[in-house]
Amino acid sequence: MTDKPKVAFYWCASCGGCEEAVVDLAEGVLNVVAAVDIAFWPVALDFKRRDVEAMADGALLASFVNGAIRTTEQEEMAHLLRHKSQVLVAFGSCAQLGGIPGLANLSSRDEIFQTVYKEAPSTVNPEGALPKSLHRDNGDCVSLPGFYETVRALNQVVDVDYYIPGCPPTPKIIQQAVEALLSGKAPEKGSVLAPDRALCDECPRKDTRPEKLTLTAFKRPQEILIDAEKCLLAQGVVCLGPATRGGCEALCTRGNMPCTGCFGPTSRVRDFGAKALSATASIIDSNDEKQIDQILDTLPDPVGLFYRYSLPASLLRRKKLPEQPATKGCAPKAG
Amino acid sequence: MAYTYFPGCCMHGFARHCQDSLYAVFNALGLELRELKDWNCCGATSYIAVDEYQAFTLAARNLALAEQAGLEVVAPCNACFMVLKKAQDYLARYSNLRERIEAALARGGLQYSGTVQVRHPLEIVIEKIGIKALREKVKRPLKGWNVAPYYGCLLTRPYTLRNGMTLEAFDQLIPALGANLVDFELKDRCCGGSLTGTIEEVGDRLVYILLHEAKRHNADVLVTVCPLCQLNVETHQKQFIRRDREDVNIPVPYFTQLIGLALGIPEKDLGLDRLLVPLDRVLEEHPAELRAAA
Amino acid sequence: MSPSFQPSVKYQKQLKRDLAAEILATPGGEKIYSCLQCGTCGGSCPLSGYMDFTPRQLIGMVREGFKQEVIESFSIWLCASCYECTVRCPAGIHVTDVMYALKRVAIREGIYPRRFPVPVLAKEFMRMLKSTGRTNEFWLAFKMLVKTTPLKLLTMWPLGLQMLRRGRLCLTFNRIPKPAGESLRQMLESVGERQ
Amino acid sequence: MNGNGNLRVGLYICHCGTNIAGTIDVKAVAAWGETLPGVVVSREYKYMCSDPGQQLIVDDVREQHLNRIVVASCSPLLHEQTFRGATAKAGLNPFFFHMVNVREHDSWVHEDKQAATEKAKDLIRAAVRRVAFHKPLEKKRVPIHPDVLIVGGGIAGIHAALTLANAGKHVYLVEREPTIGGHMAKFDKTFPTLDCAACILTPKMTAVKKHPNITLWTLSDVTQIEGYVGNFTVTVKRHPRYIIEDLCVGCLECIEACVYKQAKYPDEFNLGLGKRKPIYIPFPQAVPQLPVIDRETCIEFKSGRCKKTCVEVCGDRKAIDFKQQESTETINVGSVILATGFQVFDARRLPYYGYGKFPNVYTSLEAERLINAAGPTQGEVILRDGRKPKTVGILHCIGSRDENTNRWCSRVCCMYSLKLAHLIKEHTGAEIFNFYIDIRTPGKGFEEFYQRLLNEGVHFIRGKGAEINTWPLDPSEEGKLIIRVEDTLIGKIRRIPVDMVVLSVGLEPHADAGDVRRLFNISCSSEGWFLERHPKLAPVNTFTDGIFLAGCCQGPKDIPDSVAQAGAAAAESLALIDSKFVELEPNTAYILEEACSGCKTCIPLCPYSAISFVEAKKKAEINEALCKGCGTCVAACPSGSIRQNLFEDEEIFEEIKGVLAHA
Amino acid sequence: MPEAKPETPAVGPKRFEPRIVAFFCNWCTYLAADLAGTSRMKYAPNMRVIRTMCSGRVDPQFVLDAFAHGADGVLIGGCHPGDCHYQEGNYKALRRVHLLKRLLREMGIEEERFRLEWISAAEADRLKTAVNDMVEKVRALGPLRLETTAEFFPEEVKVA
Repeated sequence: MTDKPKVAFYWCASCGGCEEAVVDLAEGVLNVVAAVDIAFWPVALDFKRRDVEAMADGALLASFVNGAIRTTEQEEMAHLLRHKSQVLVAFGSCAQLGGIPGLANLSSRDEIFQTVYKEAPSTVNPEGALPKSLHRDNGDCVSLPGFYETVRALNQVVDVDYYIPGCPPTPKIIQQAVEALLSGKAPEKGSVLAPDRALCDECPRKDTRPEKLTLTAFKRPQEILIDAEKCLLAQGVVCLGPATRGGCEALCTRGNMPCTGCFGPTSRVRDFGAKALSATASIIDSNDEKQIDQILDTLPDPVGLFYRYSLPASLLRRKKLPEQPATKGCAPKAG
Repeated sequence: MAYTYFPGCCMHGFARHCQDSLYAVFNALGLELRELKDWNCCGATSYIAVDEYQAFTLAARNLALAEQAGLEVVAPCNACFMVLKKAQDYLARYSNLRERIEAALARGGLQYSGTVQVRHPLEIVIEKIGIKALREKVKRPLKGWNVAPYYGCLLTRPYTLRNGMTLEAFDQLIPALGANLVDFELKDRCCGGSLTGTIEEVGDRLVYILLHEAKRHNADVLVTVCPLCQLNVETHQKQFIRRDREDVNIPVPYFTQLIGLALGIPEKDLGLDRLLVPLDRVLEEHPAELRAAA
Repeated sequence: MSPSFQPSVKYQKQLKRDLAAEILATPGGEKIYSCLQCGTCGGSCPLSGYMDFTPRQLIGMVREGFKQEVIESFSIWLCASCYECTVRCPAGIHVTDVMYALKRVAIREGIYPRRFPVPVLAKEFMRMLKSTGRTNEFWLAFKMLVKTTPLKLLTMWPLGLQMLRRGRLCLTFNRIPKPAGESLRQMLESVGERQ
Repeated sequence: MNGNGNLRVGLYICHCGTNIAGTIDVKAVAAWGETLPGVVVSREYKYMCSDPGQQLIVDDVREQHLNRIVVASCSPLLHEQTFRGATAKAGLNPFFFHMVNVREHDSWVHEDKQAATEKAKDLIRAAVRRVAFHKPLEKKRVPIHPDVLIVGGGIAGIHAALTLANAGKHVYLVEREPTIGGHMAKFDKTFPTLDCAACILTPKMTAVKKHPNITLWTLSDVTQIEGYVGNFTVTVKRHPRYIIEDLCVGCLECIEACVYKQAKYPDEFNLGLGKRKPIYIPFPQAVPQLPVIDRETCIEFKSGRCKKTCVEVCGDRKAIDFKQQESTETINVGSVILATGFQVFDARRLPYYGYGKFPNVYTSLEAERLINAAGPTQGEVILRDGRKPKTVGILHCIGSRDENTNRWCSRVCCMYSLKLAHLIKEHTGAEIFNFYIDIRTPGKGFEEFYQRLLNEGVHFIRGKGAEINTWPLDPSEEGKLIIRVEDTLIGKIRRIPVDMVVLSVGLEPHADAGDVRRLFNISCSSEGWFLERHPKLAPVNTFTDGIFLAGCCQGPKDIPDSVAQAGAAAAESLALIDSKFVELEPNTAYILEEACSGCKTCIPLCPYSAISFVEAKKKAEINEALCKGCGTCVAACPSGSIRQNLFEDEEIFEEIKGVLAHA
Repeated sequence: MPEAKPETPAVGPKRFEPRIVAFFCNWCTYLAADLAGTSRMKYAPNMRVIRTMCSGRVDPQFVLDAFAHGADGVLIGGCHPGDCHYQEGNYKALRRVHLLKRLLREMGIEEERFRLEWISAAEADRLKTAVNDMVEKVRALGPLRLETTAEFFPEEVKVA
């Protein structure tokens, strides 16, 4: 055992991109490895859950958890790491806001099971078997994690100290965050470790947005030939840069793609989608109901557009579940 | 252009001449009438004096049937026209009434959505054909005829008024046929309706005032748009002449009979011979114009 | 004429309030409490000259509970439903519907002179309609006269003859076809007599 | 709490007599209020707006060291200023106060006492949570421009203009017609004193013209108004008169000289009862005393080939200018008085009265002209068919108190009908019948006038005239207008043949009142009258500060009331001007400069161009003086970098949570 | 005028009382509500009004926040088109509401729960009708219970 501070990396409901991002630090990762002792990183190192359970509370300086919370196991691990860590960091959009997996909140668990295990064209499941958390076969017993109805962001499960935004977080953001944490100049608890200004601030196209921009139609990127210099909104492409926290150095807009909002809202906004929606709707160039509707027809799937990374962290969190006997039993809180 | 035709009881009874002339004129104007299948009496003004819900059911059943047919409905009797229009108005306005009537209709497998348009044939002539086009179609102008319009009371009532359709607009029909319009102030005053048959003393007086006033204005003809008015105003003339020794003799044709004449439709197709007060005297007094134009 | 010494005072206990509630519940009658008693209805009515009480007075009496006077009034039978009052009423009262409602109450309670033609006609009209779905004015008039003033049949025959000669009298009933007629009867039954 | 130390809220629930306490259990609410986090004092009191009520707040702040005040009482519209004042008097920033509307929005609109009480609690909880986030604010002081715009030159506009001008303020009086004077100039006598309308009006009209402090623009419309109380910029469009005002001496020789020897065209001032030439003066005492040329009828305009005898006679004065163009003026004023008046009901809308069909059916305004000595018949009542009436029927309430037309009572018709009855009788000796629903004479000397008429033998028939017809049922009715009526007092249907009918038409808002309302950004009642800020307590104010109302544009009224209201509007305007500065609500939006990304979303949204993009900083900036505080940009700012004083996001979020927290 | 009062049933289950959060603009709809008060009109007591200067101030976040905190319906009231005290704030509200409605539809929230009404300062009657109508429609839909779907996570995971 060295005296170096111990850190853990863990993944919940995520794509693995965040793990990749750590690896992407390239030689930068060496600085990290030099400074800390990685005590738990299932994706790369052979530690087991029981190793963590064996640690004393607070034994870890920091845990970096990526991914949203979808299953019982993920929730258990979130709690476990919370107990063992002095600092718990939500790493990446999924942990911070629910992320892409959070869009599953547009469906119920039953719908998901139905689609995945029964209806998908590539599925062969003549018995119609669905995942069970406990399965007995010939006296053998297999247990699987339970699958929650609703995907949650990490802070909806455990107390989170810091957030590193991004899908995935950029190397620069990660490095700055780790340095800040290691240097002991820790920012205020609950902070998002990225600038608190919207992306436009650092977007190279910023100056090309006209002062008074209003739109009569919205374009999807594949529908037009995008001018590489001009503000995307000015080209009719819905770019969420004005609503999205900066810090990514405008990777997407530099790459000729609109910002889709992975860094989430600024600290002053409670619901990313609502604000992005408000700004987008406000610049519609019509006062006529019918015309407004025609213009809005060019914006299919507003939830997917405005809540691509943040549905679980939004004010509504999920699509309203149909009234079911099961939820009926759960009476609303008494008046 | 085709319409659903709601004849009402009169047109199948004492007002066959009105119906004949209506068919003849609509045919000549290129308008088709298709009689509503299984229509029932609209309830007129009597049924509602016994039971209003049943009365509205009667009207609503016709409306529901007409909706199935999918065309605008032509109701050539002012009472039918008004009753159907009023039922539409009330069913739209009073939800409890509507619920009850809808339930009753449902018993007969019918439903009423409120989309059907009820029209008076006069409206259709003025609106769809138009005064100008009508004037051009006139073959035998009724030159020299002094014609007073008598619309009766129910044609323009709160339920029946349509945008832009006023009695003054209707008045234009008469000059279009080549006749002189007699500005008849009583054109929308009540003829007494069924009172002429029930409380005769009172009903007759109303008819008398109409006739007296038409005569005072030197009208040769009092043209009506309602078979009930037509009957009322026509049948009681002899009595006044006999009893009061006042010449109130004046023919009271249904308006399509007059249009038919002007369009040159043969008289027998217009049922002129069925009028109790024949048009003969007027036709004799102004024959030259008629034949010359023909 | 000898003077009558009966007091014409109306005592409160003689009033009956239920009539007003019924009129209020009638489509078109819901505004009777807005009546300004301006008399536009009476002034417009072509028959008001014959009425013992004008429509205005009837509405006033309905509001105050003079049920007996209202129901016994001859005026309600004089209304020919020309809707002139309804067109002009500044309070938006559908006076014609109020008159219909009063007729209904009178017919229901059987308060009208014996052999009085208007209610007899209304009832015969309903009966005929229920059985054939349509009406035949000849038989309607005939039945009404038989039940009210049979002697009048004698004075009416010249007119009848005239009509007959011109092919305007239809002596056969005009029925709607059976299945449709049956369904109409069911509808009328289901919508029910006054609840 | 939000950086303000320990939250100490004083909560006050007003009974408002029984207005609130009759429906809401104020005692229970006050007791419950004590349990709310942060509430230190919770009281109920009979009238919070009274001096002792306000003193309660002051004392509690001092004794209990309160730092936030919540009062649950009436609409903030009425007493927000009162309680802010009390809060300030107690030594707190006045914006540490929040008001809860439990009267207009609760006790007055609900019958279920329990539900109303629960609602009051929810609203109060929301306010207590909100007020914790209030920040100290200061009202902005802006100087007031002392000039006043008055729109409409009827008696109300004239009176207001003279009042202000006499007080030394500069007034712009804008009138659409070629002359000022309005409806009053058309009247013959005024009720109930029967003094001649012209005799009392024309001196005031002349005074307007002569007054050095009044700029009079006739044939003019206000087309645009921008700005806010104290600082309006107004654009006035001036239509050509084709007479150069400065050159014309008002000799009117040009009218005499017109190639038309006879007056030929219907004369607007006399409602078409008389005739005028293409060049004319509306009436002899018109102000300004200038002719006007009507483009539609003048030969020069129609063909360009007129001998122009008018120009010849004008000679060297050269006051006639056929090429005169429309012009616009832009003025700055601090306040506006709207005195745009009314229009009379169009009797053609009720065909059963035969107006427009029977020539001898007149409107009351036409009757005024007929009996006026300066009118088309020199005061002799001569009918359109040349006869003099021996019997006259006056029908009240035409286009008033009628669901089919206008539902309101026009308020002046009873009295002017009595006046017309008297005058027509005086002029013709005719027998006069009045047909009325109710006679309304609730004014000084009005009832006495009614008595006088009764004693003059004028008939009063209680019954609304039902129709005018011309079909006689008796030889005595032949050639007459027959009024059919139910004499409701006698209980008989009557037919009354007369020679002349006067329809006492009601007053209604101008057809374009809606446009004027939008232009000046004020409200209308559902009938279309301009809406006063409060029916009792602010009868000449509007909801838009600095815009006042006078005369019939606010609702039907007679001359004394119009003049009184004009005086009141002038006084309100004076009070505003003399306060030198106006304090603006500090509800402006502001940008957190550090946070702004410069995305420019907000810039096209501001209707006042208050937001600009500063290139140097690459950020947006709000000009506080131009911001009116609507908050539209605040709601739109995608990064939450624009905020609004008094309506901060947190404050509203707290209100939302507060009203829902009971669940 | 005597009016037949609907009788409230003495027994039976307590009917659902929807909670409506309303955002009213200061110049039109808030004043209409004041006028309803001074006119002593009666309407359903289910609405809680939050005042903003203009309907254009209503941030979609407010609407979602209200739903998330237990509102069964949200009503926005503004000046009629063309009548906005701030010229066109109500049009901005209109644009946002139309997009927000689409979003709510996708989130399974019924159309009737979210309304935008133009109610001028003089239209107390319209206000009354709008509130009563909305309360009845939302009552018919039943509780939204978003706060329960959003915050309620079963203790025991349901195993299929």
